[in-house]
Amino acid sequence: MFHIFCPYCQEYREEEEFHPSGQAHLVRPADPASVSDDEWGDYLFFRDNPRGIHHEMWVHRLGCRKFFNITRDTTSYEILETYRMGEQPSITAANAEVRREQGVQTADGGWQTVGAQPENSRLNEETPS
Amino acid sequence: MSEAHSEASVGNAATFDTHPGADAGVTPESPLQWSRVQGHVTEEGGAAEQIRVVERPFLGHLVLRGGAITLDEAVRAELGVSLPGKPLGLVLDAEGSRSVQWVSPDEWLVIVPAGEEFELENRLRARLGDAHFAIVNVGGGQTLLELSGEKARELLMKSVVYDVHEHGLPVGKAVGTVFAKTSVVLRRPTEARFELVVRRSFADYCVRWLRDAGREYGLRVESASP
Amino acid sequence: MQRYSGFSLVKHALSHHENWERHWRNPTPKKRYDVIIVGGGGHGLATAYYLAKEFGVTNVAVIEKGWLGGGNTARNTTIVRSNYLWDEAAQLYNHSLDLWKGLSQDLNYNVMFSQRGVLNLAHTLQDMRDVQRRVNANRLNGIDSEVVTPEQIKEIEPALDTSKNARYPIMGASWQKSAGVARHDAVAWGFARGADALGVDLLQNTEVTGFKIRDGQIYGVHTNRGDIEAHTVGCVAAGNSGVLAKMAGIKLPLESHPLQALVSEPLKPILNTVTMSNHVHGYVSQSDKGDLVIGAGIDGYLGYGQRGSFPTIEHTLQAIVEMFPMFSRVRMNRQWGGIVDTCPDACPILSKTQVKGLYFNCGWGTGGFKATPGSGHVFAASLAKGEMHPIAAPFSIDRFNTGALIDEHGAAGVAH
Amino acid sequence: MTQSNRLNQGGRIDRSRRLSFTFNGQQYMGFAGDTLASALLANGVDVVNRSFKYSRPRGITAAGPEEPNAIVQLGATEAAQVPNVRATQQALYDGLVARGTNGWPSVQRDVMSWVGKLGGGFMPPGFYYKTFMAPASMWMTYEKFIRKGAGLGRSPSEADPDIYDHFNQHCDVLVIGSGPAGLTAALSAARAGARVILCDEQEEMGGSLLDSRESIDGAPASAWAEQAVAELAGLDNVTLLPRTTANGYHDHNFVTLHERRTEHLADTAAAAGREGEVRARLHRVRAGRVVLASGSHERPLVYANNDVPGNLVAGAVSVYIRRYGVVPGQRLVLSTNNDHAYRAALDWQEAGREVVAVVDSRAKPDGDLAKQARDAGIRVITGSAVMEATGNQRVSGAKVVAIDTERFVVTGKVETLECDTIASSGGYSPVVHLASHTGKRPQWRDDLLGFVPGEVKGMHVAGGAHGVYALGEALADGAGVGAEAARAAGFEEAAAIAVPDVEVRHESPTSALYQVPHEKPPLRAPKQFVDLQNDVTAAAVELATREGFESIEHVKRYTALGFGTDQGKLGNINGMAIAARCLNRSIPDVGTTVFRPNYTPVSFGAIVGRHCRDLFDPERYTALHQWHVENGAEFEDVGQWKRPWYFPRRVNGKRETMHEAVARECLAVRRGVGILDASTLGKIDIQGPDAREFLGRVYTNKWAKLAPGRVRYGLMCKDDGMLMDDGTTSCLGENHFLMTTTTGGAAGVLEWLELWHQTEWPELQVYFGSVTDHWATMTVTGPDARKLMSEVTDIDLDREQFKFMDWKEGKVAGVPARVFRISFTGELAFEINVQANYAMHVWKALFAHGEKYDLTPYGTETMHVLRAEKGLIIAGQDTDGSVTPEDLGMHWAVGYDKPFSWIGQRALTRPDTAREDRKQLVGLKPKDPKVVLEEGAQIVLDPEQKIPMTMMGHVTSSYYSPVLESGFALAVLKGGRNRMGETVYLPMSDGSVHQAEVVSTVFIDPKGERQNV
Repeated sequence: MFHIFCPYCQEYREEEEFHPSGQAHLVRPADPASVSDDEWGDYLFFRDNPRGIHHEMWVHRLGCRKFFNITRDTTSYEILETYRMGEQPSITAANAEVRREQGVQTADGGWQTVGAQPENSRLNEETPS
Repeated sequence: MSEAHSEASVGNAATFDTHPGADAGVTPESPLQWSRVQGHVTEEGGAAEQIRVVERPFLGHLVLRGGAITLDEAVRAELGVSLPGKPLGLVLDAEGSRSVQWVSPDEWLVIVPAGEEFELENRLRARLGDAHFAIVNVGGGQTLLELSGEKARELLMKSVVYDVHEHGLPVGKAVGTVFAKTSVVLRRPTEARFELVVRRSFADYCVRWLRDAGREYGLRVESASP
Repeated sequence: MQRYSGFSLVKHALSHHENWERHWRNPTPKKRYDVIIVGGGGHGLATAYYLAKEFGVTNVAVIEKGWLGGGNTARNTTIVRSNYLWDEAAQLYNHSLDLWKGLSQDLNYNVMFSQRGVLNLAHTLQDMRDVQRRVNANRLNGIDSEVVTPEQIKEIEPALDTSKNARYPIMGASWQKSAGVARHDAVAWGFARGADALGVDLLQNTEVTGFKIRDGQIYGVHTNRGDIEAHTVGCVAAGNSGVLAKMAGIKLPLESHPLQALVSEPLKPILNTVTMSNHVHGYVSQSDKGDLVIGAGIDGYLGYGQRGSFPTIEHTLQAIVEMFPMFSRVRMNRQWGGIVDTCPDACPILSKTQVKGLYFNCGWGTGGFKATPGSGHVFAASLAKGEMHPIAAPFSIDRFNTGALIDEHGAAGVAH
Repeated sequence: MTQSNRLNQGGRIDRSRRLSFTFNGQQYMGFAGDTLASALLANGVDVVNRSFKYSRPRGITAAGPEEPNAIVQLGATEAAQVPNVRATQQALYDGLVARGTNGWPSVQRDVMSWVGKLGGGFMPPGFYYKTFMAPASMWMTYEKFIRKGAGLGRSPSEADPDIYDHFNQHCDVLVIGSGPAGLTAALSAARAGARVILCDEQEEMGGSLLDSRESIDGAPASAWAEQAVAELAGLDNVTLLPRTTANGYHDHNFVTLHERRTEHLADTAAAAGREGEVRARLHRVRAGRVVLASGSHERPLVYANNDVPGNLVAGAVSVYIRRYGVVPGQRLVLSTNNDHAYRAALDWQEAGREVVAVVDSRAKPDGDLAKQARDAGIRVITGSAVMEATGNQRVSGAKVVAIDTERFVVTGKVETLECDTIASSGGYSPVVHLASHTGKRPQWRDDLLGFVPGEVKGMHVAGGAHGVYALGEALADGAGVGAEAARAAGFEEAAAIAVPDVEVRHESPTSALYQVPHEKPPLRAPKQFVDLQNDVTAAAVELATREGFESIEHVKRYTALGFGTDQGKLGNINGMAIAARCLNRSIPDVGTTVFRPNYTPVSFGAIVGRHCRDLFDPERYTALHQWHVENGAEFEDVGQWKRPWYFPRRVNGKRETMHEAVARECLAVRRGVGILDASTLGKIDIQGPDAREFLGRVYTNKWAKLAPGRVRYGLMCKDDGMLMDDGTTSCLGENHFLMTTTTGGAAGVLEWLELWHQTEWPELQVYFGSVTDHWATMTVTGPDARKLMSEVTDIDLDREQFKFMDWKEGKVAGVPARVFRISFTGELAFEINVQANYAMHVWKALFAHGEKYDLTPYGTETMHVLRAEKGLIIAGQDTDGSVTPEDLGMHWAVGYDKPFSWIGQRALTRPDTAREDRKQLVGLKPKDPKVVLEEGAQIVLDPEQKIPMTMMGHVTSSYYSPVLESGFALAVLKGGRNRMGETVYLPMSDGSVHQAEVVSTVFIDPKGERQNV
């Protein structure tokens, strides 16, 4: 059972508080009317399904109710990093081995608060208690 | 807009005093009313009573949403405590009867004595003006249970997945977590007690669970209903 | 092939069993085959067997990266049923059930297909509507489903708690009498032995590392034991299908998830049938060895680790004890997990691809084992003729772009 | 019976507490501190069971969780039955009742044993697969007989009288095993300040120290263990869990521990005088670091007839003598390939019984223990092994022969030694199980002749679990590893404790021996058992390899090796070694198998914990639940909610049927006034300047112009265009809305909104909050609704002032309320929202005033009838995830010209979604008005066609309408909207066929006048 670092609560929590929500970084086509049926089918149903590094979205359903991203190895189940919505992973299939050695845990930046309000940037800078 | 919406629309949102007032002769029922009828509340814990569960019904519960900086000023001005900006923070006022709790990066739970919430909401709204925020009154939807006694921690270990040891849950911390097959807000306001904020419709389940899990320690459930 | 029978057993006993033949050969790969099947699980072996037996294509290789039948064939809860809601799925699974009925004799290998029946319980009014809808559809599709009352359920499976005291009392069920369970390993071995006897090469410990594609036509595979040529390649690799598809530059709408199962310690016979409940979410049968074989749910995350999360096991056992309170003191022996390739509409993919000659048979989710002979048979027909068999045709990859999904999520039974 | 094998002194039992117990109907005595196994041995009970396949007599083989034979059925009463208890792990208690799980009429005289004697030869591995095939129709009959032999113990047939619970534990360092390495590891970590949990599966902590012959700091090892345990017990940061087995190691250092709380004391907690306490507890431990100090299991040697009672593993002999004061026989032959096992012979001799010989496979054993044995006058036969045991119900002798282990042949003449006990040792297998639960394969070590754990992140291995066997080394290893684990958990200062002083013993190396060669060829020799529980022999393993099963997984599955309740703790390595020999490969080349949880079996109850009976799933109640119960409501489960289904009354002393009650409730609403508790509807508060824009994106219809005070119905789709949920949303203020959802959809819709906001449109300024529980909702509906409402509210109810789809705020029965003029019944309706704590007051006030109007409470069933008469859908009943708004005929609620491409819009133009002949929602009117069509009935156009029939759709909702005095239904039908007036057929399972006319979905008041009065 996973132990997941919630990038919003800033601590490790039990998997039971979370729910997986599929592949991360999916983007809904900006102008759906202009995409073909095939492209729309791809957006709806076709997902990455790698053996190894996978970026996926989870929601802290019974905690802070925020969605966030996890980089996880789908074979070893090791979680390599968790990061907030709007952030990009620092570990990818391309650099995983290097970063793994560096022991990267979580990324920085991104929007701490839904709505990406600049006034909250100070909150982001605070270190966890 | 008709006059029926007269109280509404501070900052284009509708506020609403849900209380009939003391002179209306209306008796509220706590979320544990049915549990009380079923005999799950007010019971002797027996000679070995090591846990006490007390319901604090009818408190004012407000959810504040918005940017921390904006809300902080308003809350400080109106409640005299600063908004916990760090994750999972819980602060109480000097009397210990008003609290503000971090729920998520843009969400806080404020709990105040019964009847204060509507006034507080209006004052906060007035102070926040045009900023983007939300205040939601949820007082009818949840109730607060206090847990104290020698075995309270063990009872919680049976019930929640969160680490309730001093290291995991020191005074001044509050978390949303799994409780049996539902979720609660678990708070540590003082050394002597834990608090559970439970949803109304799950309150009976939570109390039945606590009674069952606490039976071996001797457990008493009562309501501080006025 | 050495014939198996009670008589042969006696004969061999007298010679201290020193003269039994191998189940299958351990051949060296040939340079080229007419058809290559990638994946030596139940479906792949069945495909090879039917290619050789029904369609006269015997120059066939089955390429397996591990051991035969070592994937989900070895890890499932062995339920066989065909009471699917939608016509397309019902046809496919019923075709399979028909083949199951004579399979032991056909293979001369006892796969112990035991028609103990399957109960799908209903605990709410909506459950009952779904049960009725499915049973009505099944009957008009020629499937032997019926709706049964709590009283009938109690007679079929006395160990069930059919009382009104349950948190979710049983309101009724659908009952398919011809459904049942089979001995999972034997299915793989039986097909393997049958295929081998017909000349199929079973290549174990052989891993496909790439496809040889030229001008949109497949002409072979790269493996860790060298290149092997064929102009028809069928991939039947369950959870690993996505990885194979990627090698061929094809996208599949699949996600591979952990699916867990567990067994109790062996008990004296106590269960008569297979009981499944969607609402409290658990299903159970008892094997001929006496184990309670229990299926848990799918974990929501991707996983190739052949394990899932513990709460899934907890929820499953809660459901089992809710249905069978007497099992509280029975003990769980072992849990394990498989990798199931799931499709968005909970139906498989049996399809051509944009690469000519390259076919996929995957996406069986939790429903693969029961389909083994049917899937193998229609897939073999499709590979042999170069055209998808009519039963297989609705399961094309195209449906995800046209929207013509076969949605078994709606009112289908529990995951299985 | 006397305890003939009990020594007069010694052991760690409490001789002052005599316990009486019953085994196979016979009464025996034992002592507190005994296991059932030690007590049986003390009483000279040889045969405890019959084997699974061949029905051979079996005795006790080991002393711990590796025991394959001594599987018993426990329990004096039916409800207290526990199947498959290992006698070696069951603490003895007064009044314990047990019996062997196989054997009829008794384990001593078992009728089935003829099967084993005569039929054994016809039951090679895989024999099921090779026969019972003809004729096909007979299989179910054959199987009936096969199943008679199934199983070990039996399930109780009554519900469990005991309870169980869970403890969610968190610690810095979890130490598994309290032997020498575990104790020093725990001490190192604990002294550094880490939160430590130390668990051990045995009744008493100390592991191998409890039966050790060695000294620590000059005192007996067991004394040092007691002192170490006492120190740990005194530390606040240490939790000691004896009788607690670590059964499952899961990802990220999550470990499940099973603690026996009362099951070691009596049949039930009540019988133990511990009413209210749990039988067992599952600790769900999240550990910062795990120290695996699980020790090793001794392997027996595989030789002919090694299953006859009186064959034991060598270490078990020492355990029984030193811990329980029991010598399990008179004359011992020890067969070994290593030094350590010699202590069995020394202990035996010191207990005053005869050691006939030690048979050592090595040519020149010269370790300290071997010397000690020789010095004590024990005969040591070298270069040899026990080839075969003689005897039937008890060992009567040992055939000993010189062997060549390299060539796997016997090399000398067979000598038969008279004895009643054969102890054997083939070396030691580290207990690697937990380390492989997350998929890490154990690694073979040639120097250890065993597998050690693979590297697992967050886990540290100490002592015997990775082959550090010598006492002094194990203590030092544990101390270092404990400190290392604490440092890794953040206690940077942690240091290894000073290791106590232990004398170093010289040992000569172990030789590789698994199966002892026999003078006959392997397939012809008497049975040499590898897996005793599953009756798997060396010949079976050999036969499997001959039949082409070359992967160890195939061998295991074909023979059932390792599939027993002991999961092959004794047999797996021997089986692999035999397979390796037959395939002419090395053991690591043959591979290993990955172990899966559980390490030892765990009762379902312990895993279930409190989540059973009335706590199986929460029951959610509305604020009015008490009233519903007191007024006789029948309830329907809707999700976790308990909703009133209908309110049967007593009429003329008879309780109404559901049909009668619903008819009455329906007519009350259509003719007078009824009231529904609608509190379970999901309610979401939405605030923010972009709230309106957001609604426009998630709903299919338009929201730009909805004014404060107005309400609108909306449909919500997923991006595949299929309906997901529906409900009304009210504009409370320019930037403030109250959304309602279906009861079942509440949580899902809120998360759906959050998903889109947090991931796709964070720039929109809007917040969502659940207020489902905050508001209680009561629907007052019917022609008399206004009259009733006017008596209790200050709101102007004039139809011009308070229009259909308006909402107003005011007081109802003195309580502030929001009242919505929306209707799900087609009648005039007022939906009252009040803060839930005041709901009961308002509800009762409505009834006080409503009496004169015969205000009628109604439940979900009546609600369904009323809405269906109006053609209003229930998402999830009339839809199933494959239905679009257009399919439902709700074109009016789809805003194709909205500026933003709302969720679901694009998908509606895909070829299949845009088809004309999709299934569409229609009404069905049965030709026979008395007929109420079955919900789920399938529609065909030609009832005479052959099966499989072409199905055109199905009935989604169907009721009897007391107003129409007829059955009526909603259905989805292919091309349905073009089939109005056509007749369709519904073939039923009883062979009858119903006919129905395709009609509009609106059966009553098509113009909607009644709700608009």
